[in-house]
Parts: sequence; C-alpha cells; structure tokens
Amino acid sequence: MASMLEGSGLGLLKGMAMTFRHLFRRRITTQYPEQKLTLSKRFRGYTLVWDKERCTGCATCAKSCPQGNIEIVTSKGTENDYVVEKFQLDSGRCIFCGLCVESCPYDALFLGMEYERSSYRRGDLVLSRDKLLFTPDKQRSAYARPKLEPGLPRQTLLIEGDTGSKKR
Amino acid sequence: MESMSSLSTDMELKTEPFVLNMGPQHPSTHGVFRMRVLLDGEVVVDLEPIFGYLHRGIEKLAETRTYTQVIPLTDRLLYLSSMACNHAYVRSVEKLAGIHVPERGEYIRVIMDELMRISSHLMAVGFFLNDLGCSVYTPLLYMYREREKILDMFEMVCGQRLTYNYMRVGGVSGDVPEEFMPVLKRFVAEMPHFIAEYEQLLAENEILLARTKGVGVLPRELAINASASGPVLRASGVKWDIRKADPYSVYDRFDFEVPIGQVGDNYDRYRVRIMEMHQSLRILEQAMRQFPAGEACAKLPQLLRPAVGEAYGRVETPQGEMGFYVVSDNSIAPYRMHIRPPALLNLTALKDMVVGWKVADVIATFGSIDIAMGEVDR
Amino acid sequence: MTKALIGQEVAKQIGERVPQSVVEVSQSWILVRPEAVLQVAQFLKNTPGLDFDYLTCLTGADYLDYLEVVYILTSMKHNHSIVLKARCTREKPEVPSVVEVWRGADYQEREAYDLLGIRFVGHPNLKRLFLWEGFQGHPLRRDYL
Amino acid sequence: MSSIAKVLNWGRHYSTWPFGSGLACCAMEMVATASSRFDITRFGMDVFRASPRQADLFIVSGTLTWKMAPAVKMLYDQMAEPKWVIAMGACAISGGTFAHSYSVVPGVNRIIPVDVYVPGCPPRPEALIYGVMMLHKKIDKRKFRQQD
Amino acid sequence: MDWWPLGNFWAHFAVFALAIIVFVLLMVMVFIWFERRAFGPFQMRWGPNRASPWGALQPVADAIKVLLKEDIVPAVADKWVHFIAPVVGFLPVLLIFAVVPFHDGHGLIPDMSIGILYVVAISALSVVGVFMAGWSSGNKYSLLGGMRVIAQMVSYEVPLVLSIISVVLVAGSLSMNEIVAAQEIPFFVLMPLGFLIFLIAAMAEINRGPFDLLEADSEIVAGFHIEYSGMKFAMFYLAEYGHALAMSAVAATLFFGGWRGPGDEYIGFLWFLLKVFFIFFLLIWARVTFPRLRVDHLMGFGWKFLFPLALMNVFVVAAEMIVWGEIDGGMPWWIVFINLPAALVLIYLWSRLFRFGGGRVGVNA
Repeated sequence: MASMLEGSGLGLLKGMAMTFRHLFRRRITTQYPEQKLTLSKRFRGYTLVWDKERCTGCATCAKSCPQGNIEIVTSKGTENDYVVEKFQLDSGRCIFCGLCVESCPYDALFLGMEYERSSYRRGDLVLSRDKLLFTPDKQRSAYARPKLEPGLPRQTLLIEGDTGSKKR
Repeated sequence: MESMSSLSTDMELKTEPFVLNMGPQHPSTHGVFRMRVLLDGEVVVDLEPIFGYLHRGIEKLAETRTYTQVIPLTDRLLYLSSMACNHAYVRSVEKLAGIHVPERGEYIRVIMDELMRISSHLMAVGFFLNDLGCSVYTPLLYMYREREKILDMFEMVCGQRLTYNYMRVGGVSGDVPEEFMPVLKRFVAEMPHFIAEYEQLLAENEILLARTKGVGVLPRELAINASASGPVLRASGVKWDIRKADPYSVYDRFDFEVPIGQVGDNYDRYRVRIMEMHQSLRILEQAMRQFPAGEACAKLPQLLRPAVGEAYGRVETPQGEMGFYVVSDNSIAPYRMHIRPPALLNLTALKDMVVGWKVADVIATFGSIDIAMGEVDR
Repeated sequence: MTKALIGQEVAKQIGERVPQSVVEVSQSWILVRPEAVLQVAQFLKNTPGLDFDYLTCLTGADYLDYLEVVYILTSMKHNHSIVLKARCTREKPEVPSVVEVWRGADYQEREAYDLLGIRFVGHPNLKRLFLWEGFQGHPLRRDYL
Repeated sequence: MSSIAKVLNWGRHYSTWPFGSGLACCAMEMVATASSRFDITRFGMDVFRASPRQADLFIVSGTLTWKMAPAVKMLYDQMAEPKWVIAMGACAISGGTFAHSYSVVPGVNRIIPVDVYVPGCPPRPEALIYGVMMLHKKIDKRKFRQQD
Repeated sequence: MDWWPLGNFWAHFAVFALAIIVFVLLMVMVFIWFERRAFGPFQMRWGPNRASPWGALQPVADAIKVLLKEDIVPAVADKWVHFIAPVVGFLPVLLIFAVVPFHDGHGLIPDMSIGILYVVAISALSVVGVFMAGWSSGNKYSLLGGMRVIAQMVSYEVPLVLSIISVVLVAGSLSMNEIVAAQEIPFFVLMPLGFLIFLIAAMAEINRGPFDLLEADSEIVAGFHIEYSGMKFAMFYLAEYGHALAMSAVAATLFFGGWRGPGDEYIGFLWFLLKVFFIFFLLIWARVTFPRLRVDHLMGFGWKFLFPLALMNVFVVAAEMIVWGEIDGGMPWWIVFINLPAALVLIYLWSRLFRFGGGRVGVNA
C-alpha cells in the first residue's frame, strides 16, 4: 500500500500532520530573564572563585593554564610562606576549561556559577584579585570539587519537561 | 548542407559562464567556507573550494602545550562532536605512552561518544534540511530539542554545553554523577519515538526525495580513493567503520550493525545518519547494562613524558575517521601533532559530486557531507 | 582489528619490485628514498595481497635536520595497515606527489606544502591550502616563530 | 532625550535583527540561542538576515583569522547604519586560546568596533541573551542625531 | 444625505482608495505578527512577546526601525531602476484590492465586470519589480533570484488561470462580487482540485513557502533584495506580505465564498477576514513544513503536473456544467461526491505518470 501511494503527495501530508501535532505540544522555551535554568552542579561558569585563605601562591594554576591566562605575583611572607600580591584572570581570554581548578593542589580555586558577565568594555573583563576573592555569597561550582556537589540545586533537565524556575 | 550546419550552430543559444563566489560568509557554508563556482545559468560547470578562513594553527599551538593542555584545543576542532575529538586525541596519547584506561572510563567514553554521535547526526540532518531550504528551520528546531537533551547530559558530567574538555589521558576528568544514568535511560527509551517523528516528517516527503535522490553521487571507488570516511564513505556502499574494523575502547563488546547506502547520493548519506542513530541507541543500551564499577581515570603524573616515538590513534567520529598522529621527544609537550581531518578529506571529491547539478544542489551536497570548519581548516 | 603489517616483511617485497628504494626499516614503518615514493606507492596499491587502497593520513614533520613525510596506509580489503616514510632535506624539500595513486592525498599534500614547505612534485594544483598567498614562511617548521 | 529618540530607540530595541553570520564554534551556540529552548525571537530578533544590508546586529561568533578579517570588515561596512556588534566568546574578544597563533586576530575589536563583549568559550545561550539585553540598554540611551 | 459622498463616484473612489491602503498596511502588519507568532507553537516556542503584550507591536517596532535605517545604493547599481523597483513591486499588490469585495457589494469596484481577469493581470506585474530589483542591484545572487522569479511566474500563471477558469465556469461571471454571490456551496467543497491547484499556484505566485526560490536564503543568500536596505527593503517586505494578503483574499473570495457566512449580514466583513486568515494559516503551515523545491523541479512541477491537472479539472467542471448547468436553484450538492473522488483519482494517476528527479546536465568544463 505504502509503495503504491509513494510519490503521490502522501509524504507531504504526513509531514504536515507531524508539524500540526506540534501545535498542541508544550512549548519548551525558557523565558530567560524572568525564568532561569538551574545549571549543572559542575557548571564551568565564566569566572573563577579564589580562596585566599587556602592559596599558598604555588602558581600551579598559572602553569596549567593552556594560554597562560592567570597572572599571579607573590612575595616572601613573614613566616615561611608566600603572600599573593596579584591574582588576575583575563576572563575575555579564558576558555573556562577548568584545568587550573583541577590542578590546584590545595583546593583553593573554584569555578564560579555566573554567566551574566558581559561588558561594554574589554578592560572590564580582566578580573583582579578582589573580584575573584571568595566570599560566602558567591556560588562555587562543584567542577573538580565533588565535595560541593551535595550542596547545589538539581540541574534543570529538558528531558523532564522542565523549563527552569521563575526568578531565583 | 555545410551552410545549413554552420547556420544551426550560429543559431544555438550561447550562454556565458560566470563565476560565483560562495562564501566565505554565506548562510549555508556551515561557517567560513568559500567555494568559487563557475556557473552556466544555474548549472555548475566547475567548483573550487577555498579553505583556510578558520585556520587557527591548532597543530602549531599544540607543540607549545603539555599533553593535557592540548585537550581543550581538540574540543574546538569538530565543534559538533567535541567528545569524539577528545577521544581521538587521548587515544593516540595513550597509545604513545602505553597507558591503560580503567574499564569504567572506557565505558563512559563510549557512552559519551555515542551520545555525541546522535547529537551530531541530528545536527547534520537538521542543517542538511536547512540547506535544502526549510525556510523557517522547523526540522532543525525539532532536532535541536533532542540535542538540548543530550547537551543537558554533557553539562551534567562536565559543566559545558559545547566544548567539553571531558576526557583525559587515562580516562575522564570526573566520574558521571549519580543522576546521570536515570536520565540516560530515559533518553534512550524516548529517542526512538522522536526519530520516528522525523521519519514521518522527512522520509516520504516528495520534495525531499526529489531534491536528494540521485543528487551528488559519490561512487564507491572514488569514495575509497579520495579517502572519504564516516557516513560519506558508508553511504557509497563501503562497510567500513573503525568501531568494527579496528575496534578501540570497548567497542568489541557491543553488538551493532554498520548501516550502508547503495548509491552514495545525498539521500543515502541522510539515511545512513538516521540509521546510525538507531545503532548508537543500541550501543548505549548495552553500555548501560554492562556499565562497570570502579575508577574512571587511571592514576597518572600531572605532566606526561611519553618515551620518544610516534603513534597514530584514530576513532570513528560522527563525521568520519579522525586520527591524531603524535610524535613525542620525551618532553612534556608533543613534538609534532597532526590531525587527520575527516571532513576535509570528505570534501576532496566535492567537485566530482556537484558538477552538472544546480546551485541549489551544491549547497545540498555540501550540507550532506556534514563538515565543521574548525576541523577542516584547523 | 586492523592488523599492522610487519615493516620488514613489506620492505622485502618492496625491495624486490623497486630495488634500492628502502632506506631503513623498523617493526612499524618503512623509510624509503624520496625519489622512489611514487613507485612504492603504486606497488603498494596494486600488489595483490597488499592492496593499500586507502590513504588514511598523509602528513609531515620537521626534525630540523630533515623533513619527513609520513604516509599511513590502510587496505580496506584485507584490513591491514602500514606506515611509509620518506625524508627529504630542508634545502631541497621535494617528494613526488601521490595524487595520481590516491586522490585523498590532494588536500593533504597541499596542506603539507602550506604548513611545512614540502614540495610535492607532480601535484596538479600545489598552492597554499590554508594560508593566503604571500604568507611568509611555513608555520609548522620548528624554526618558525 | 527627545520623545522622537525614545520612539526610535524603542523600535530599534525590539527589532534588532541579527546578521546570520557564524564564524566558528560559537555559531553553534548562537543557533542554539535561536532554537526553541532559548528562543531569541522573543526579543523580536527572529529574522536572522542573510544579507548584511538588512541586519542591525553583527554577532561575531568565533575565531577571526587574518584571512577572514578583510571579509568581516567588508561585511561590517556593508551593514546599514545604525549597526551594532557583539563579540561573542573568548576568540572574538581576544583570540581566546588561539591568541598566540600566527593566523588569528587577537580580538575582533582590532578590525571593527565592538559594543558588547560576551565572555565564555562559547557563552551559554543565556549569556548571549544577557549580552543582547545589555546592547538593548545601550540602544535605549542613543540620542536622536547620534553618529557612531 | 447630500454630504455623504458615496453617491459620487470620485468621492467613493477617494474614500475606498484610502481605506484600502490603510487596510493593506494594517493587515500586512497583522500578518507579519500573525506569522511570527504562529511559528511559535509550530516550533514549540513563543515567538515575539516582548514588544507589548503578545508582541502585538512587534511589526510596529520593525517598521520604525527599518524606515530609519540607512539607505544604501551599491556603486555598481543601476540607480534609477534600483530606486523604482520596490515601488513597481508593491503597487500592483495594492491595485489587486480594487476589485476585492470586502462585503456584499462593498469595495472600490467590487462588481467590475472583468474583476478576476484584472486580478490575474495586475498581480503578474509585481514580478517586474522583483526582476528590476534583481537586475539593477549588480549582484550575481540577486540576478539569479531575478531570473528565477520570471521563470516561476510564467509557469505558475497558467495553472492559476486555469483553476480560476473552472470557478468562472461555475459562477458564470468574471465579476468578483457575483462569484461570491454564486457560492451557495463554497467552491472549495465543490471543486477541491481547483482549490488545491489555485492554492499551490498562488503559493508559487507570491513566492512563499516551498517556492521561495527567489530569496532562497540557503542558496542565493537573500536573492533579489540582497542589496536593499532600509525603506526600500521594507517595501519588498511589505510587497511580499501584501501579496500574500491579496492572494489569500482572492482565494477566500473565489473558493470560500468571500463575505458570505451565517449570521447577521453586517458581519460579512468579519467572515471575509476569518477566511483570509485561514488561508494565510495554510500558507504558513506549508512554509513551516516543507523544504524548498529546486528550480528545475519547480518548472517541471508547474508544467508537467499542475498544468495538465488544471486542464483536466477545467474539462471535468465544464462537462458537469453542460450536463447539470441548467438546473435552477444553484449547484446540486451531489456534484461534490463526483468531484472529490475525481480529484483524488486524478492526483493519484497523474503522480504515477509524473516523476521528479534527474536534473544533471552534462557539462564540459
């Protein structure tokens, strides 16, 4: 039967029936500014979070960065340690691969969860020490830090028909 | 008689061919590809592809980076199937350094590869339909819906949607989270239904059949001779899939088939992709069942120093055979890294496929090859 | 599983048909004289039992003293592979083109010419592939900065 | 600001037609932004114009190479005033991970003026939409006889 | 009631001309909004919804923006032709509405005795503007688009006219108003094949849906209007949707009984609008679903499929008219039961004979 009707426009009608069915389906759109997706727990956000207390200034992160994007300057401290004078990330060049976070031996570096980081000026994308500094209100990603994973909200999944939550 | 014949040749309508520059910025060159097409009316007389508008020097950059730092670069090759590129690279480095990957790591890689294959084929078919002229992108948007579901899963394991940087030499960067497996199970269960829907939309569509059947034929011999690979080679009737021919990872443990086409036209290439999605789902199902416990990554020093030597590791990416030829000089960075580009070589025979067809067929044929400029130009 | 042929065995066969072409042999690869590449390629492709109908990968590498061209060949019929190499000097980086044997070599040879400066003699259209005309130097050479 | 300018800016705000130009990886996320899940059409940007003449917004999505640079400059010049540029992703902003390469333009702002920088590699669709909303804010402040 | 100007022809002319221009401009905006919103549910998204509630002012924003954009004339363009082309493209669209009856006997000249002939003649003019645009831009893509549109127009005018002839046969008049008056049974029920042919040919005529070869985004970038910006581009945009509106209106008049409908006689205009929207929805639906035809398929489809079918349709209808045309009291319902199966059988049989495909041309490079 199918072969007999092949080429007689039935395929076109089938296609139209398929698109017509979609008229009655739920829209999957996340209305972004009002409605937001909860990101993955391991989300690699477009900033770093740097824990000053834990950092020893070993610069492993700077060495592991593929494009040498982390600038870290240390000086000899009072005791047998180093003081980090400058810790700077050019987020306009960073590709957020997470290698720095993975390589940090003291768990002092985290990826952030932020992505709303556009700017009008190129210079604003260079994040200095203060902007990267860890404060309790900053959300840290659990990428390469599995300990943080339980504390983070569940990711929004499209497969569950979820289109994100209104206003965090 | 002589005067008659000369008269008739004079009467023939002479048309003058003209050169049309398609690209580097053209809506359907999938990036910045340029074709210099010689047209006679709408008929293609000659075609010369011009590459390099996205040549980023990845091979040179790789020489200045450690073995781990190269992985983010490989993400940006075939950006529609980054996981597979990661896999190709780490496989060649593992071959070079003689590293054994834990079983769980291998399974995770296979799952990621197959998800990537589904996602990439969805995009290939979607953009192909776009090139055929679905003017408001409906099939593409439907396929994007399924792709988003896969991207959700990728985001879950590695936190990114496009450039995953997930695989590491010796395994993967992090074990899959607990919630991953249920989602995958649900996806594998639901996906055949959606593929059936695409079939309904596309498989019998007369316009699609007319536009694709017999168009852009790549004969079997030429396909082999021109080093085509992946769906392009298989659509021409060659049963050659590296997952079967040269099984890597744990692919020898799965039961799946290699779909092939008969003619090697645009329609076959599209069919092969649809059928491969089914096979990928089969592999995923088996991988879920066999999924072992254990470590996801081997314990390795942070800086690799493979012994002097060279290795060529290859995997079957959704676009075809991708290989990395890596030469080591016992330093922390590869001495030389060459990428065997599947899409660039699939384009070798583009001219033979389109000469004599219309402008619209150039676009369609080009779309059916499914390239990503990041890897064509590197 | 693709079988990697033993270099010595294949080299022996090559030596019979194309004498004095093989320079060095190892377990996994065969190094041939650059002038003999085309004959060897034809031999490898057309000999029954070898049937290397598929050029998997063609690339080059700069080892400062010499430039090396690497051909990774596969036979789809027998599912085996071999690596063929040829070395040329930096002063006269010339290797015969194998486009007439495998068309898949077309873009790969152009790429090697573009990035490494190896001239493939007999290539129908040996132009820069990626970089533009007028680009100075060949970036993948080790001394290019 | 005069009320004429307000009306004009309102029109431009809600009808910023992007130019359907994709350079590299980021183009995929740009298409994802236009796809059903993120649906940039809600902002009136549903017409991805194929011709630069009819576009208002040039989203430079991906790595710009020196070989491509003249073409991008030309496309920008072909766009009709008023026009805006978003540099999407690390490669467009600064060359990103390819910044040291011999063939990559380290930052698209060396070729054409950029209005909004959206970091990320590639930026999530939401991040791009956020960048677009920042551009909208910029458009809203435009003066009537502004030349840029 | 001397002040009421409708008695005076010129006053009537002025009022209705203005009304039609306003109507067309407004409806085009509504159509643009309707289409963009309609894509939403088809594609599981929302469509424009930021500019005022439901994005209702979206077309207004588009208009404001596009009118104040820079106007670029390429250096190689033929300046005068480039300038006039949008006007030539848009004007015929407006003119079509002169004979469309919006309500019983209301319109500019709804009972023009050659109404439908006028529609066919005028609507074909629009293509001249498109070709002028394609040619004068001095761009190869636009030239290709322009050439395509001429071929398309020539091929699809024939089945369009033939399907209209079947309507005229049944109605017994060329006047639009009388055609509506003749539709005791809407003609799309009576002549499903005629309606189908008309719809497809009209789709090709207005260059939408699967027939949008002249601006084929994926092939020839933006086709004929690739070099147009600002206000001139807006004119083409307007012409495209205006033409869609015109063809929907003509289809509603010819096949759906125009202003006829149950209910109070004063709501005839609303019925008309509803039918116009329904037909436009069909156009959107086709556009959402189908890939584009190739240029030689388009010609083949027009000449080898639609043209013979339209001819046969005319024969069938004419035969029915000869046999039953004398019956008083309008058309008998049971003709439907002949025409519908006849349509299906004809389509099926002809699709057996007609095959797409091929298209490779031997070239010696």
